[in-house]
Amino acid sequence: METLVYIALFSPFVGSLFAGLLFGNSPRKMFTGWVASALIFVTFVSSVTLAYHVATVGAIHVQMMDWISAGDLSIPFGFVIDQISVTMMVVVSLVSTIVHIYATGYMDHDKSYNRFFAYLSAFVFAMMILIMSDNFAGLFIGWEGVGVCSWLLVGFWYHKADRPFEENPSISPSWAANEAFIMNRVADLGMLVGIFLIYWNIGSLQYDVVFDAMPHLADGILVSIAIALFIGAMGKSAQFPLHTWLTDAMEGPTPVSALIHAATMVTAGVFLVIRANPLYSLEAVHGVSMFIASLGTFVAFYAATMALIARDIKRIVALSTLSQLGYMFAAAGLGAYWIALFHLAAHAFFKALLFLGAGNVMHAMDDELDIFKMGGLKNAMRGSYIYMGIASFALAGLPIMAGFYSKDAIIETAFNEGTYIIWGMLVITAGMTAFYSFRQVFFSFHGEKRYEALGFHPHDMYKYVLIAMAPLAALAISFGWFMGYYKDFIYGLNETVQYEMSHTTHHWAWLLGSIVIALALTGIFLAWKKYAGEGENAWKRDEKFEASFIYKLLENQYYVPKFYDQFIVQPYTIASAKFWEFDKKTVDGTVDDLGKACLNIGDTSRGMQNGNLSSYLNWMGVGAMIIVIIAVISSVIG
Amino acid sequence: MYETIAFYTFAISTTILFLITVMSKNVLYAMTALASGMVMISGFFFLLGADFLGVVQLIVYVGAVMALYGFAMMFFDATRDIKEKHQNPALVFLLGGLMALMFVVIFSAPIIGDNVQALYPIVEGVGNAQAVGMVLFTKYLVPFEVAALMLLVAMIAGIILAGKKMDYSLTTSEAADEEINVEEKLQADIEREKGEA
Amino acid sequence: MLEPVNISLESLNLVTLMPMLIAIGGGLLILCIDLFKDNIHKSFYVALTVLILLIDLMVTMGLNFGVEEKGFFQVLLIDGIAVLSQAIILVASMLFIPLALTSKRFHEYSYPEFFALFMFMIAGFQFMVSSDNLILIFIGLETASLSLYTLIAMHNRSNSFEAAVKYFTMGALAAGFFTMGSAILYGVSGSLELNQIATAISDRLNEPGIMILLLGGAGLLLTAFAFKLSLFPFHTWAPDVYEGASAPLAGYMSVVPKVAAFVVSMRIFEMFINLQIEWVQSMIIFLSVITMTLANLMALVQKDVKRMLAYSSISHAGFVMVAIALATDKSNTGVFLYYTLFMFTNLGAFTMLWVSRHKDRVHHERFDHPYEKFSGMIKIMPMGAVIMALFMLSLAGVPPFSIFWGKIYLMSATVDAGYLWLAVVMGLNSAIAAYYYLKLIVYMFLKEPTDAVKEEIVYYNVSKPLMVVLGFAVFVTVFSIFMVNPLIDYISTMLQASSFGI
Amino acid sequence: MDTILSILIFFPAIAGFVGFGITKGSAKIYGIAVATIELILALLLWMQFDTSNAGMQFTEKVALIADFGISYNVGVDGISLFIVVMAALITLLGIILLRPDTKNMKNMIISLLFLEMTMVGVFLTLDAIIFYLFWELSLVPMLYIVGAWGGKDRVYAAVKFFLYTFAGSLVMLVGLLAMAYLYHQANGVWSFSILDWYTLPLTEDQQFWLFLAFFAGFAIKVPMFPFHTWLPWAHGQAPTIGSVILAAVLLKMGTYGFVRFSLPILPDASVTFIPLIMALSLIMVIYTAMIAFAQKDMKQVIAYSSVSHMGIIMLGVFAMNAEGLGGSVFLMLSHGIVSGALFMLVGVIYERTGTKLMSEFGGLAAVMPIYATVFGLMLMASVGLPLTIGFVGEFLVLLGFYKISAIGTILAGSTIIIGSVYMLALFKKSFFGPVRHEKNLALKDLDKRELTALIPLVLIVVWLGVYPKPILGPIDNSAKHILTQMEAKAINPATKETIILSKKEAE
Amino acid sequence: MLEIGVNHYLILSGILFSIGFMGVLRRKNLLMLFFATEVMLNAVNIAFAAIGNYYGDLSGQMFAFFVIAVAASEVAVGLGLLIVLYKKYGSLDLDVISSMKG
Repeated sequence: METLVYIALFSPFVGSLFAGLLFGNSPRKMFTGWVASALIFVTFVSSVTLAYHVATVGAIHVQMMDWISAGDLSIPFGFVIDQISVTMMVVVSLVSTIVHIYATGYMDHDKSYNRFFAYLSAFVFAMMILIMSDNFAGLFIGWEGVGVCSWLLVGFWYHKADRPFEENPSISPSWAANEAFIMNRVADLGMLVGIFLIYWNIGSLQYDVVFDAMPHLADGILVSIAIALFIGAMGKSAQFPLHTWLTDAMEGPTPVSALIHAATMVTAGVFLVIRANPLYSLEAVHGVSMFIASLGTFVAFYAATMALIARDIKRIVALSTLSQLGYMFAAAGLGAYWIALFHLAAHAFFKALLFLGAGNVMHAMDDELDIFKMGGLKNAMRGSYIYMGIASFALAGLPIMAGFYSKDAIIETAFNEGTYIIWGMLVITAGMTAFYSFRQVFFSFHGEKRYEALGFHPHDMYKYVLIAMAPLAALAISFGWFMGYYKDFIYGLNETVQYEMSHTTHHWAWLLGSIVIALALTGIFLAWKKYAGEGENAWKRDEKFEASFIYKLLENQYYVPKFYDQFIVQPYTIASAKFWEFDKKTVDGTVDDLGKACLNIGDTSRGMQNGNLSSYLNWMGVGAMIIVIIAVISSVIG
Repeated sequence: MYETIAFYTFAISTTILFLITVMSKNVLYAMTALASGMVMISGFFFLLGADFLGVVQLIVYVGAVMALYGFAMMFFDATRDIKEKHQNPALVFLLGGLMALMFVVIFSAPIIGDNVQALYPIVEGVGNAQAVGMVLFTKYLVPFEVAALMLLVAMIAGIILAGKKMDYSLTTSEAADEEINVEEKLQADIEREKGEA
Repeated sequence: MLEPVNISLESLNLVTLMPMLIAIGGGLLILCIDLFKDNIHKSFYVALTVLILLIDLMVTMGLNFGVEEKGFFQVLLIDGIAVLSQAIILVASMLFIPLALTSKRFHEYSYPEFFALFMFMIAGFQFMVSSDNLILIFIGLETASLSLYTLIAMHNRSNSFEAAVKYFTMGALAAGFFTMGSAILYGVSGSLELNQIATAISDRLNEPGIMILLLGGAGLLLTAFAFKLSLFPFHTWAPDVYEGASAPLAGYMSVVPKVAAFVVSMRIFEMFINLQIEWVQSMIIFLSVITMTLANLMALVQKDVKRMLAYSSISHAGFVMVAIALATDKSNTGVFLYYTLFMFTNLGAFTMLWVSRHKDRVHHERFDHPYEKFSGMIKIMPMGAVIMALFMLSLAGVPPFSIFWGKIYLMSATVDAGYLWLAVVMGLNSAIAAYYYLKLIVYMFLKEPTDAVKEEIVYYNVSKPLMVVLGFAVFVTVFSIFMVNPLIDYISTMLQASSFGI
Repeated sequence: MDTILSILIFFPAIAGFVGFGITKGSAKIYGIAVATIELILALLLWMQFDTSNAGMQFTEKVALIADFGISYNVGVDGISLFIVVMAALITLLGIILLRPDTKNMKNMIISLLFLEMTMVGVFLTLDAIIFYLFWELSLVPMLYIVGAWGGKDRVYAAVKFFLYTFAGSLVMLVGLLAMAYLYHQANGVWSFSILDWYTLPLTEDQQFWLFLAFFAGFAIKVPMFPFHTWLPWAHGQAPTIGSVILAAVLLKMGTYGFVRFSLPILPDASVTFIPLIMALSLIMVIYTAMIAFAQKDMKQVIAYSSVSHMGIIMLGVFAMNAEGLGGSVFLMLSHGIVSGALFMLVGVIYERTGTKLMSEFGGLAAVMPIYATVFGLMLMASVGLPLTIGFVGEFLVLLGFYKISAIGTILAGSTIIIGSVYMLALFKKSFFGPVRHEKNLALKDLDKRELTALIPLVLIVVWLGVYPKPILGPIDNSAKHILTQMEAKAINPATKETIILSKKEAE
Repeated sequence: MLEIGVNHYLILSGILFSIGFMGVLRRKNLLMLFFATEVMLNAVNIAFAAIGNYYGDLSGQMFAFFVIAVAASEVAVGLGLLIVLYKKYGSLDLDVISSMKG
């Protein structure tokens, strides 16, 4: 089994090296994509095998070699395959495989095709390290690794020029990439601090050691660790206020958005909280957990509001991702870790599907993103239409669909915990989710064929690509059915990951479910009403609404990016320039002034050397005089 | 009493004479005043029982040195009044005055120690010249010889510096590196002068 | 009647006079040879001088009996530092006199008297350092000085005359201060010999009103020696004299008269300091601090290398003067160590200037060695540039070149004496000084050559003997690290055999 | 091989001297040969090195000035070993990278070889005065390199560099002399041997002043705020090789000085001064990083980033635990490799275009993909990405310093944010976006010469990022050794408490 | 006041010395400046003679002799210098002879 672990871990790496080192600089070679995909598939197969092994035999813990050891610190390259990591592995490798295959089609015209696969596989490798690592430092490797890959991939089309913020809120791919990287680094600092705290209080970074020792630590330290780690999670999972990068990251190619910014990397934060469940379920950090839940709820709601009016097809999906991440955090914060993890997996499937579908639309529309310019695509792109529909149903949480089980469980959990405000917000958000996801579907696939006026000739994606997407669709529909099995599976991990609804909640479950479903259906209906009409009923822009404050607020993402620009980026830039000025003028200037002062004194005192013997004699006389006077005075005084 | 009168007479006259020396605009006056002042100083030496020193003062200073100055004065044609630009006369007087004040302060202190033994005592009944000679040719023989050396140096220096050979510089560019023979040139000069005469 | 004196010849200890006699005899010999034969080439005189000085040196070194020796009615005092400083003086003289052997002719070397006066000057310095009698010190000083004035003037340019006159006049004033100071000491002690003065003063130290005399006398003497050592504000002659004098003589002046003056200062001022008259110590420290600082600052703005070196020599003198104030064994050792090492570097630096001395002022209307003259030298004469740079680095106190060792030894002495702040001041001054030495390096290495910089102009004066001297200076400057230990050993042995031992 | 250290030190100098006789054309290949031999010697030393021994090895001692306690005394431990190896490596690669048409190539090679001697000498010597000797001497070739081959203001920059460092080190010299004096007071003999000084007990007051004196010398070299302003000048004007060696090796002399002198000799003062060091280092980290962001010139960005990183190293040195100290030594190496490589890279583009202004570039990633890749990798190493060399040290330093001050660590940790801000901004401006100038389209990617110089660095960056153990092990040993010495020597109980030998004991 | 002691002589010597000193500082003409130095040296001689007299010691007189000798030699050298200088500059005014400065 150990070999399998390494195979799972390193085959994406091999794929990356294959694509990058051998062909990184050469013209497009289709087979690089296929080789990379195949290698990811190997990972998937290994992951599934490992999952079976975990379910039947138990967790696996391997140590490859030492990494850093200094002082008392000893960090190995160690990997642990348990219920949590194996879930993630399966999800990640599955989505990755599909996205890889998808990308062979999607990217086939890009001249940096090979490079793309190098990055994409590297990302999977980093993600695998993140998931599989058995210590916080290893996690951090993956954490940063996915960050870099995200940077590379978001900025994949680096050659695009910057556009003004008003024209394009994400300015340019390279800008968005940098933003994502930097914002993540802010959070990483929090994570590092968490790691330091753990090390200095426990003396190890190994999960098992750390979690065993945690209950014996002082409350204050535990709270600090919990906060610090969560700050790390906030960045990667784009929680408020570190969320702006995620929507901007949509500048990257769509497969990237599907893989990284929907299914895998952004869930790393949730993964971290779940991984650290023994910590977050401690009584001492209850406050932090509640905060996590509240923040998650807030983000879920907050992102959903923005999605309501967004025009950019990828932004809508991204905002919905944000919103769903909020759900996951809400669950994790409330202690329902396995539900959060389950939703994570379900979300990965349907959101990847949604993104890939959106990618198909873009592909068809020559990278046009504005849904106002689409409409009535359903005939031209039937396959994508179906996939998008399935995914949206799943996202909206309609029965049978995966989203129904997982999301509903989260909402139920909120009710179960007695946090009714959270529950209420989540319910409302569920309604909004249904509305905006179907708004998007109807906008693009139903209604007037607005694209025709603009001269697009859409056609659907390659067949094989659509077929490759089928597993995702299947899982988007069916994944929820396995919730019971999954529960059994994950309950084998430990006590704290277990979560059961109380009897009362169970009793009310059908009612709660119906409320959510009702709201979702209302949302879908509203969307249908407004956007799906053709001819007479066709959607028209509502200028008045678009001029309203609410619309402006939402359109500008609550002015958060603007706030960052005005109050962080610009002051930073100005301060930097000022500091530079200060450095040159004052710090360096002082040194130069000292030098100049020396020269000036030299130049001035050179005046005594005027060449005239008479004044030399006078100087000598004055000197003698002074010496004698000092002599007389000091002898008189003392 | 006699000593007091003599002291003050000499003191006042030397002071005035030396003041003239340093203040006068006329070289001749200054030099005359200097010579007279030195004569007066020899008076102190006689007063202080240093007869031989007084004589030497008269001979060397008033005789030799002043003669030298006299020749120099003739060479420089300095009989006219000399104009000197004084940038800060006040400072000079201040310094001089302060210096004098300091010396007054310093020398008001009891300088003569009671316990100090004379190393080369003045023997009663021995003439000053004799005593001086005795010390000079025993204890101070070496300095005396060195003084002779110093005078030799001064002599050589005077001869070289005032010599005609200094008129032709091998150092500066005017005579650069042509292998000119200084002696020849000198000879030529002398002959030309003769011819002119 | 006086008793006739009976003096045994042995009690005169004639041998103590030998070194000076050799120098004087040498001078006279040269004068005599000149009388009999005209137009002997200068190389003959140079060789003769060097040989006589060599004998002199050997005799001097042989004088070391490990104890103080007095001769001629206690007028001559041959103790450790006398021998040591004579040795330095003689070695320096032997190193500097071959610089007369330039390929081009210069005025002063056409006089055999030049070499005679040079010998007399050395004799003067020798007398000055080997006596504790104020009269002999004074006479020796004047003999040497008068010769020196003449030697400077003999370079025969208007600048040289100006320099000589400036030096002379200020020297006369300083002589006045010296005599007045001696008079006061004589008044206080009734003696003119330093060891007896010291005894007398220590007897009278508690008398009321005596302090004013002591300090007044010390102040006047300090003025006189500050002039000789070119301490601020008595240094004003130095730059002009260095500029006016020929390079060998300027280099010579930066070492030999200073060593002599340091020895006498040591004898006089350390006497005061050892008598616990702290005023002298503070005054000297004060003078040395402003000297090194101001001289450094003024050197920064010089345009001429030789003038810059003049200021640098002033600054170095200020640096070493600290040692006199400290009056410890280590500091006294430091003085000699420093000057020995300084001698070789300065020999090299001034020789480089001398080698490049052109009769025409090609580069500047006033200066012979403006910085521009050296610009881009590395491109034209790499060897010359590297050599000059070595000397500059050594002067700046960059290890492992010679002066560094002197510098740390002196700074260490300062630290040992508890004057940490002073050591820091010394250090910072070295840093300031580095700027102007560096300036020359910058010109030589980092600038492009100007049109006027040509090999034949810069190597105008070069000749084999000069190159030998230069090579010697380079060798010592670079490998001084191996010389330092024997030097320290020798110097401290010598110091122990003098009034300052232990 | 007992004299291998002496060979290491003097071989380049002798070779440099012999180099005077080489013709101009063969100067470069001569330089490469000599530097290769030197590197092989250094590697040989590494192979012979006993990694289990934390103390000094291969020691040699010859009295030079016995009366004054100065001797030629060399030795190597885990801390100096790798810096020496790095110095040899960087010199070799720097010479390889030299353009064949560099003017006065021979002078350059000779200067570099002399510089190499001084660099190796500084790190290997165990005698304070000889240390000082090499320390000062290193300024001279550097002055020449910056001043003769540099940019427009090269002379100003070179002189500033020289004088600034020189001034500081003279104050340090006073400290060294005072130290020797105290040793003499206590033991009656003179000694400048550091190992002897380690055993000398000092009062807190003495330590305080000595620390300040040492600080003056080391802080300027590091360079610590506010003494850093020579560095942007020196880097900005220096030729590529000058910047590379300056950043990679010369700056390390300062931090090495702190490790070798200040810490073990003055443990109590070191602890006392932690707040000051921390304050200055934090200013260095944040303030200079912000200045780096404001730069327009690529090289200046990297120059200021060097200052910022040196701040992190300083924090590690004063972390008073093996994690921090070992980490900072490792960071010295990694910063040497990475900043060296970055300067080389900037040099590459400067050679091609004659400018270093970021505004002149843009879109280079498309034109020069290999170049961009290498640059990107070094950039990532510079911002401390895990699995690159840059992370290990930075992580350990921050980890170690956390014990001293949490707030300080968080502020210092902001380096991972603002470091990436300026680095990514640099990368975006020069490599991303459309190609701004037509002529840049014709730029050639890295050629063989440049690849030869850069690929070893790339490999090291990855190798040591993934498997730092071969280096970290000996460093850690020696770091612990130093801390043990400090703890033993400390007279103040508070100091002993601050120094953490092993966390298990501390608990 | 009336009884003449050594201090009287010394003070007189000091005052004369100061006069000479003032002359040295004041004079611009080199020849006259030399006169002033003579004054200074002479003033010191009085002090030596007086001290010697009061100690009954001959050393003071000795010093005075040598001072005279020195003064004489200085005159010789000084005048030699003045002559060459005068030949070059045609003047003995110090304000004229100041080509070296800075």
